Amino acid sequence: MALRHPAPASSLDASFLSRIASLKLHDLRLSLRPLPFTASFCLPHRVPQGSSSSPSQPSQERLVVAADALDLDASAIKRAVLTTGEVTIFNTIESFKELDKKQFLHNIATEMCRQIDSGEVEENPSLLVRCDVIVFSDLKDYKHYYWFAFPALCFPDPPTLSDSILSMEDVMSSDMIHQLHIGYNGLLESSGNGIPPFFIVVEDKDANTVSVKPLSHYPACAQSGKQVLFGFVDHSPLQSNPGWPLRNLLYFLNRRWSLSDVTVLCYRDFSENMQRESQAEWHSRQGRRADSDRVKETLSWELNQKGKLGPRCADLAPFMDPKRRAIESADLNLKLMRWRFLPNLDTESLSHKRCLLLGAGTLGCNVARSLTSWGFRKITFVDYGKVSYSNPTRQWLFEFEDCLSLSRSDVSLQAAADRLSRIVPNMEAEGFELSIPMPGHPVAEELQGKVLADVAKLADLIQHADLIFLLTDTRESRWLPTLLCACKSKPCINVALGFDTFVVMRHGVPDPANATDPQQIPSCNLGCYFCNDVVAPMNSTRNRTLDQQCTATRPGLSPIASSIAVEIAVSLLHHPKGCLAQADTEEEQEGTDLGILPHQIRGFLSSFSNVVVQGRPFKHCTACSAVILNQYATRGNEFLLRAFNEPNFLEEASGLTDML
Amino acid sequence: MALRHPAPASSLDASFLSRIASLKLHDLRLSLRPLPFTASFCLPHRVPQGSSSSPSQPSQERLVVAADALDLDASAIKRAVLTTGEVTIFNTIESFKELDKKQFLHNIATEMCRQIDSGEVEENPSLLVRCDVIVFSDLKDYKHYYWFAFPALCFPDPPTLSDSILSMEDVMSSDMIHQLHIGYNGLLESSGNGIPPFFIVVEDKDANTVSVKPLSHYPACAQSGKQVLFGFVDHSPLQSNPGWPLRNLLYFLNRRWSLSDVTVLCYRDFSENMQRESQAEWHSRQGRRADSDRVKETLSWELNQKGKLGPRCADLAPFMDPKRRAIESADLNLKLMRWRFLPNLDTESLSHKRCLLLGAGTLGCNVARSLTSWGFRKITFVDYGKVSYSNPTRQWLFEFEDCLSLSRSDVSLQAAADRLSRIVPNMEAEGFELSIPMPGHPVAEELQGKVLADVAKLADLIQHADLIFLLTDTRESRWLPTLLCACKSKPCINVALGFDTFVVMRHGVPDPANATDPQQIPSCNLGCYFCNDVVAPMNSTRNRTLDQQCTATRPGLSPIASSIAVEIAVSLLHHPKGCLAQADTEEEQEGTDLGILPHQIRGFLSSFSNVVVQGRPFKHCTACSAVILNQYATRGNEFLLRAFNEPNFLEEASGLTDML
Amino acid sequence: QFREKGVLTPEEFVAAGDMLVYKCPSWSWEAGDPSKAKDYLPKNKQYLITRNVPCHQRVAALGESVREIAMEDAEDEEWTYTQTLGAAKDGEAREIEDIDAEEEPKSMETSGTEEVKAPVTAAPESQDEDVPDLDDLELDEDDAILPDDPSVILPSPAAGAASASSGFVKTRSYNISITYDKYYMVPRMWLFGYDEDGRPLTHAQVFEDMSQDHAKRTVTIDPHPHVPGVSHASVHPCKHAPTLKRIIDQIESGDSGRQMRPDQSLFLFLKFISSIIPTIEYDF
Amino acid sequence: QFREKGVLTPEEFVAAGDMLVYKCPSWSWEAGDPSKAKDYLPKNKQYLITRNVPCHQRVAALGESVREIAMEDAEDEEWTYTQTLGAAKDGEAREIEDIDAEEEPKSMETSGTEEVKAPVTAAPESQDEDVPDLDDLELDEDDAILPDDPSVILPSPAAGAASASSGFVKTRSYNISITYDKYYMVPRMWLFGYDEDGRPLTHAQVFEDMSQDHAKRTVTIDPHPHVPGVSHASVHPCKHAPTLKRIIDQIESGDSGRQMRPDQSLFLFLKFISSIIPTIEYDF
Ligand SMILES: [Zn+2]
Ligand SMILES: [Zn+2]
Repeated sequence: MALRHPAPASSLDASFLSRIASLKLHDLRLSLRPLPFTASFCLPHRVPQGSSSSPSQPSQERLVVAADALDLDASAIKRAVLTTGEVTIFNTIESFKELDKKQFLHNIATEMCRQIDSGEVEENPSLLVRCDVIVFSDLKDYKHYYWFAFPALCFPDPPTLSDSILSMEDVMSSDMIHQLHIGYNGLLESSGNGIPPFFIVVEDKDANTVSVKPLSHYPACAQSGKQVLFGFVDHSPLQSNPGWPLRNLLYFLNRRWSLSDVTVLCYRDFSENMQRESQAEWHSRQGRRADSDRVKETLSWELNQKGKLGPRCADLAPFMDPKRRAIESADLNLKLMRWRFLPNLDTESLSHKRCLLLGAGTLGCNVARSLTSWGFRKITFVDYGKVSYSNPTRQWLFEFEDCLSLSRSDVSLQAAADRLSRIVPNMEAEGFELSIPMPGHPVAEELQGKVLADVAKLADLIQHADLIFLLTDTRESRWLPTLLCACKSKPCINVALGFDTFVVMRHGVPDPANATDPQQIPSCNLGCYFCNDVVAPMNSTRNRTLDQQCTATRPGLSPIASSIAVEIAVSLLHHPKGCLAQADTEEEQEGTDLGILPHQIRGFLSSFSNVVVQGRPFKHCTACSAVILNQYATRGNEFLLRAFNEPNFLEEASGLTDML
Repeated sequence: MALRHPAPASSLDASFLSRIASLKLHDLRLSLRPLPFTASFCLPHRVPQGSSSSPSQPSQERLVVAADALDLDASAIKRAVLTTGEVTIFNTIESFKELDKKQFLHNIATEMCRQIDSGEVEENPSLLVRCDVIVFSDLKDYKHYYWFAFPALCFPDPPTLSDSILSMEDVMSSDMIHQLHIGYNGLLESSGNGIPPFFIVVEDKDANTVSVKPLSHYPACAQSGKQVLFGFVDHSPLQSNPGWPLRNLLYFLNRRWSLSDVTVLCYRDFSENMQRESQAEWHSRQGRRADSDRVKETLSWELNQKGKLGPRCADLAPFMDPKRRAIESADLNLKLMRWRFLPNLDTESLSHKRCLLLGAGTLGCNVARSLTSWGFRKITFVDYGKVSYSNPTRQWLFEFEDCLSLSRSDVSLQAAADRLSRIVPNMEAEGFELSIPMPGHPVAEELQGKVLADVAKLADLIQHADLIFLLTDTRESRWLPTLLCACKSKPCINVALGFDTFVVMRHGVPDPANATDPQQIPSCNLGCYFCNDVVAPMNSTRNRTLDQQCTATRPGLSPIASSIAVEIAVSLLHHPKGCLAQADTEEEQEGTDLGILPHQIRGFLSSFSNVVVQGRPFKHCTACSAVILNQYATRGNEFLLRAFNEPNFLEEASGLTDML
Repeated sequence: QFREKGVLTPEEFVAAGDMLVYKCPSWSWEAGDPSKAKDYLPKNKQYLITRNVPCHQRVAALGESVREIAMEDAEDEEWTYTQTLGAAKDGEAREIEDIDAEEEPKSMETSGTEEVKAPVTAAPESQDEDVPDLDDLELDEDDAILPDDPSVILPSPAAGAASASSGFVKTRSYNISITYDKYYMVPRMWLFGYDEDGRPLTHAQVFEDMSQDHAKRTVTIDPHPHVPGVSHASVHPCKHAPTLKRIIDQIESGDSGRQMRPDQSLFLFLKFISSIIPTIEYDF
Repeated sequence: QFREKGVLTPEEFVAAGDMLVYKCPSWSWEAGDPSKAKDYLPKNKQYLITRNVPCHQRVAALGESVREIAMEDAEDEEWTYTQTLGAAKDGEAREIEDIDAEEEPKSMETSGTEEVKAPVTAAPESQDEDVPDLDDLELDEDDAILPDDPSVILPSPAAGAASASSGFVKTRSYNISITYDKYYMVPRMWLFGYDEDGRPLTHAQVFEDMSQDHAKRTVTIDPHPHVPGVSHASVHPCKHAPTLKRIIDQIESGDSGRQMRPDQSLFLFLKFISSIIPTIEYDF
């Protein structure tokens, strides 16, 4: 009678697929390296009671691949029979399809034969119960194609059952059965790495004793002339049909020890608790010598739901928490950049950098959008009074409905931050209404308290930011932030637009390590926005016509300048020296993986050209020179108030007046 | 007894301010040229009956400035006493404030004196009842600051009333009064240009006749020795106080004709209908000779609501139709570009150009955003199947909530179009789900009908578009649109991204004027995307890994490339030759007001540099060469199907095979 | 179909408008914005307008003097017909006080016993930093231009107040226009108001002059079909036809033998509209 | 406070979990995702799980065999206590048929008289162009790898069907886990189901296995606190404590002198949960 086995079924936790997908995206990327994993045989569940009168039935034997299957240590502690295997994650559906499935299994079988021949199997019998899986994960859509194989080492002719299946009670005394259980539990206790699927039972008929030993003890026991049964932890749901691992055991016994006629004990202990009923049976087996090289793989690939040889597809999209899904999708393109082009790019770290955007107009919106694309998730807006977004066509965060919902054309900054949060849910966006005090805008006596509070708040925001973008629309509003950034050695990216020209620059900063040096100059030897000027910033808002107020610019300018600003910011963050990095020029280029890290880009839309410029710090600069920083350090708010109130104060304080 | 007049009030229709604002934005821009306008005296309304027992009161005399006040022809036909004046629209609130108000009025008075002295006034007496207004319109916020002046020509000492006011009945017989009414109506009929505010009444006591004549007849009548009364259409709400125009009449009479003691008829006919009751009174007036140069302006500037000499402010924002307001705001920045930088830019025409965007992914979103910023309002998306916008961080039209609201990660193109429409309400956005047939993607027999229908639809969309953007993510999907655009001589802007490089190019097109020339080459001698290639496009989607499918690119690339593409498109539309324009190179630059109009820009984000490139058409090009276009023209769909189905067909058809 | 359904053709609307302008010269035809002209109406007769109709009081101040007469209590409770009781005294109220010319009319305090409502101010008095302060724009007191000219009489500041001082008052005023609604085939009324100083009334302020029953239900804020740029308050025309029909029936049944003509329709229309805006009179 | 309020401390939860694992070895402790570990629970005892619990039938098929016993009709009608009548036959149903080894188990047709519900398929069978067709991924029939191996016995396709053919069946199965809810201080149950072929059940399908009274009211879909990535169906814990308290009271009043201990709480909890998901058994 031919030996037949019930087909096993894979049982893949959805969370395992999530894990796989994450691993592929973040770590494996294009690599096809197979990953070892552990699956466990599921303890059969008691058959449920149907409501009808039809007899109830056992369910299919299942191999469970849990979320922690790749964590071999976590699996090892489980009290279950374990299988090992490898998961291979393909890059394309085509390569998944075109994999030579037969060859794939043949390679596994060859490896198993090698493990048999090398003696590894008797040391670790779980090598014989392998399951392997190939996967293609459509990471964009959370669709996973997977296909399990349960590699079977088979004889060209199937083994036969030489005798009918007997119950333990028929061949052993109850005392011996008791000894068997105790011996099995002893084996189980001594093996740390899950329950061994195979073992030997040594029967001493004379002494009326039974002992349970690891498979590796067989040669010695056989030598001693004792009767040896091959034990096998059987999860088959069918009384008369042992589980599929038996096939590989028989092949092993034949190949390794040339055994062709063996007696197998199918141990069916569904509980480790001795109070619970347990079953054990034995089979008599007949086989032939397995050829060393001839392995026949039969139904080793699992059938799909239609009973065909094909993969299954799990669509996990419906199970994703929508917010999490949005967050993951948002990062997808960033992670993909690391697959091929920039393997060393630390995109993760960007999400923790705090970005401070001074100005929430057209530039602010564009910079915020670009930062979001790059994976930044902590964005703080600062603008004065209310942000007007009467113009959603230019301010790319908004829609006109936002304007409708407000009685006036203004909206609080919080709304701008909210909009940003609606792009990706893990965005941490804030808005602060803050009027940046400016030179040339004298502070009325009664407003002095408020203005100094604004200074303090701005200083605090800059102190806690990792990256500051200067996106305001007047020259003089850039002065205080420039001073504060220089003072705190914070990276400041300054963007200014003309009608069809722009400048994007990162300000040089003093090395905080040399902060005590009174004559410190920006250690990277780069100037600030004001270093080119020989007049101090003053009130430029008076008498501005509408086109000047709205800073009429060509629509293409802001997205280009903002994108460049953010690209420079990302390069800066990836440069080992950060904002202390020297500037690359067109001649001298050190740069980062991302390319050059210049000081300034000046762009000209009328000729579609950009120019890389380097500006040196100016020792009489009204914003970043040591003489100014020192006066601020010494006199603090008094210095600032004089700068706001007195028309020529900054020119005198910086030494500009003397120089001219 | 001093002569006193009730203060008049200005009554400015809100729609007049709207009209002013629009004129300023579109036409006047920075110009301070005053605009003449017409206002009309409002026929007094009957006094309403209050519910209380207090006696009811007349309302203030009003001068109405209606929406059509600037349209002098429209005003002229009105049956009302008209005043003329000028509105001056300032560019900044500062210049509005700093205007020398006294000098301003003095200049007007001087002009009025000149008009008196030149005799213009007696020909056109309405020159004597002037109102002038200065305006500053905050176009962004729909706030209008305005201030009326009613220039009064006054004697240093106010005129006095020599007698008490008499009723007509007291001095004229009812027959004469009847004649007066008939005469007045006759004058009214004969004057086309509104009701003249002043006239003369010639009384022949002997003949017991009264006749009404234009003011200009006075000298002749005076010579004849007849008694002449000066008629004045009086809108004063007060029985005993004539309206303010009388002051200027008295000044005129004194200055022009040296009259210092005149009798005035205050004609108060509130109805032109003779059946209705009417009132007429006369006053006796005493005055002195007006100095030719000494004019005293008194309360000529209207008081504001607080009774102070200050302007009023009308905030029209609450009255704007929100959609219209959104539309106007959207255009504001575009209009402002014309104030100073590009006075000749025809931004209006852009809103009528139909843009076809082939591809609605990251590039599609960016291009659509940029087009919207530039004022384009007709945008059609084409993409295949569904547009996935799992990634709102990159696809700048969307928010993650859009993804949530859909059960899958896909959204129909219509939704993309809807989103666009939410930016500005007058957007006409559409989406068509259309799979662009591609070479190397063979068409199954049963799908042939559908594919040819797609070809026909695409051809139709291109036929009706003014501008085509090629924004797909595979090479081969660009082939058919390139062919169709060349075939129809439509401007095609092609954008393609690498990881940190991009190319933006406009395809050369054959001059449709030479369409019959079989050997035609693009008349501007520019190539297409395929002109550089020596292999035909083929299926590139097979075996693409996820990073290739999602075309991993640096986040800054798409906004930059898209903005440049749209800037080039705008330049193209402004070039007199349109898409037939020669390409500007770095050496040879003709360009437009916007700058150069190149053939290609290739951008390199790693060095922040752009290169202007010119590519010549290739006579074996698989997409735009004459040999290909001719075959398509001759064999149509049969040709296309062979191109889709047969791997080497295009290379053979174009002659590439022979060449290599 | 005027008598049958209460609707008008465009031609009938023009005829009725001509009649209104003839009888009530404060009304006039307007061409409106040429780009918005309807081709089914003559170019210069696109809509009717009367300007600066004074409105002394808010509806709430009318109090008990307004009696609401429900025209019909069944089916259509949308429309109620409001009559101002004081209207009967129309003729006798035309007393205009002379004022002594020597008396300085500088007093601006309100007097009298009537309730003077605090004006709902819509002016942008907010202290936003970017909004120029109106006070800043005023001329200095010591400027050469003197604000007090003895030749000028200033108005009393508000309705019902200071009747003794100057003899004439500042009031709210309305521009009332009537357009033709093609869809409902009826006239449609539009209101745009100005406060005592000529500043536009907000829609909330306009609602103060409406019968509260209607303000929320039938008055809508819409762009004017012929005047671009500013939205107007309007009585929605969806119920006009049946209501006009009912008024016609009422009149014809009361005065047997009398038949209403379409060219009289606007008088009926104004009568009906007066129930909605009881405090202004525009039918003269 | 277990007996007073029906709530558990984290320590009591761990003790109850240890008891459950000892008595019912199909349950085990899990560590879960380390980044999601709660510090008030031992590192390796974050939550309890039992896997692959078969579920042969949909709740609707239970029909009359389910008797709902309202535990209390006042105050708290949220909870009803459902008992499967068939549960009494528990012991006697363990008959497993031998099959003739020669008999080819190829028949896949469903047989039997029971209503076989059309499976609610959640598989992505849609014909989107960009979704690879699963059929395309199957191996060709003429491939060298033969699908029919005489050594393999295939299962019957669905519950209750073809009992004669192979003797074992494919069923839906559930992973059931119990976490500790710190806020409500009660255990909380989570379900994740798989269909007969191991594909995840959609939430709509999971609802088919719930008492319909509860499916809509107390079952929510939430991210699992220890398993990232996939949301699970869960019985919301807001009413757990009062309900447990009532069960405790009932038991203690019926069996005088008996006092429930906190470490027995999970058995009570499972009993109570069984009213919500009547078709699966998990308390062994
Ligand atoms: Zn500097
Ligand atoms: Zn070409």
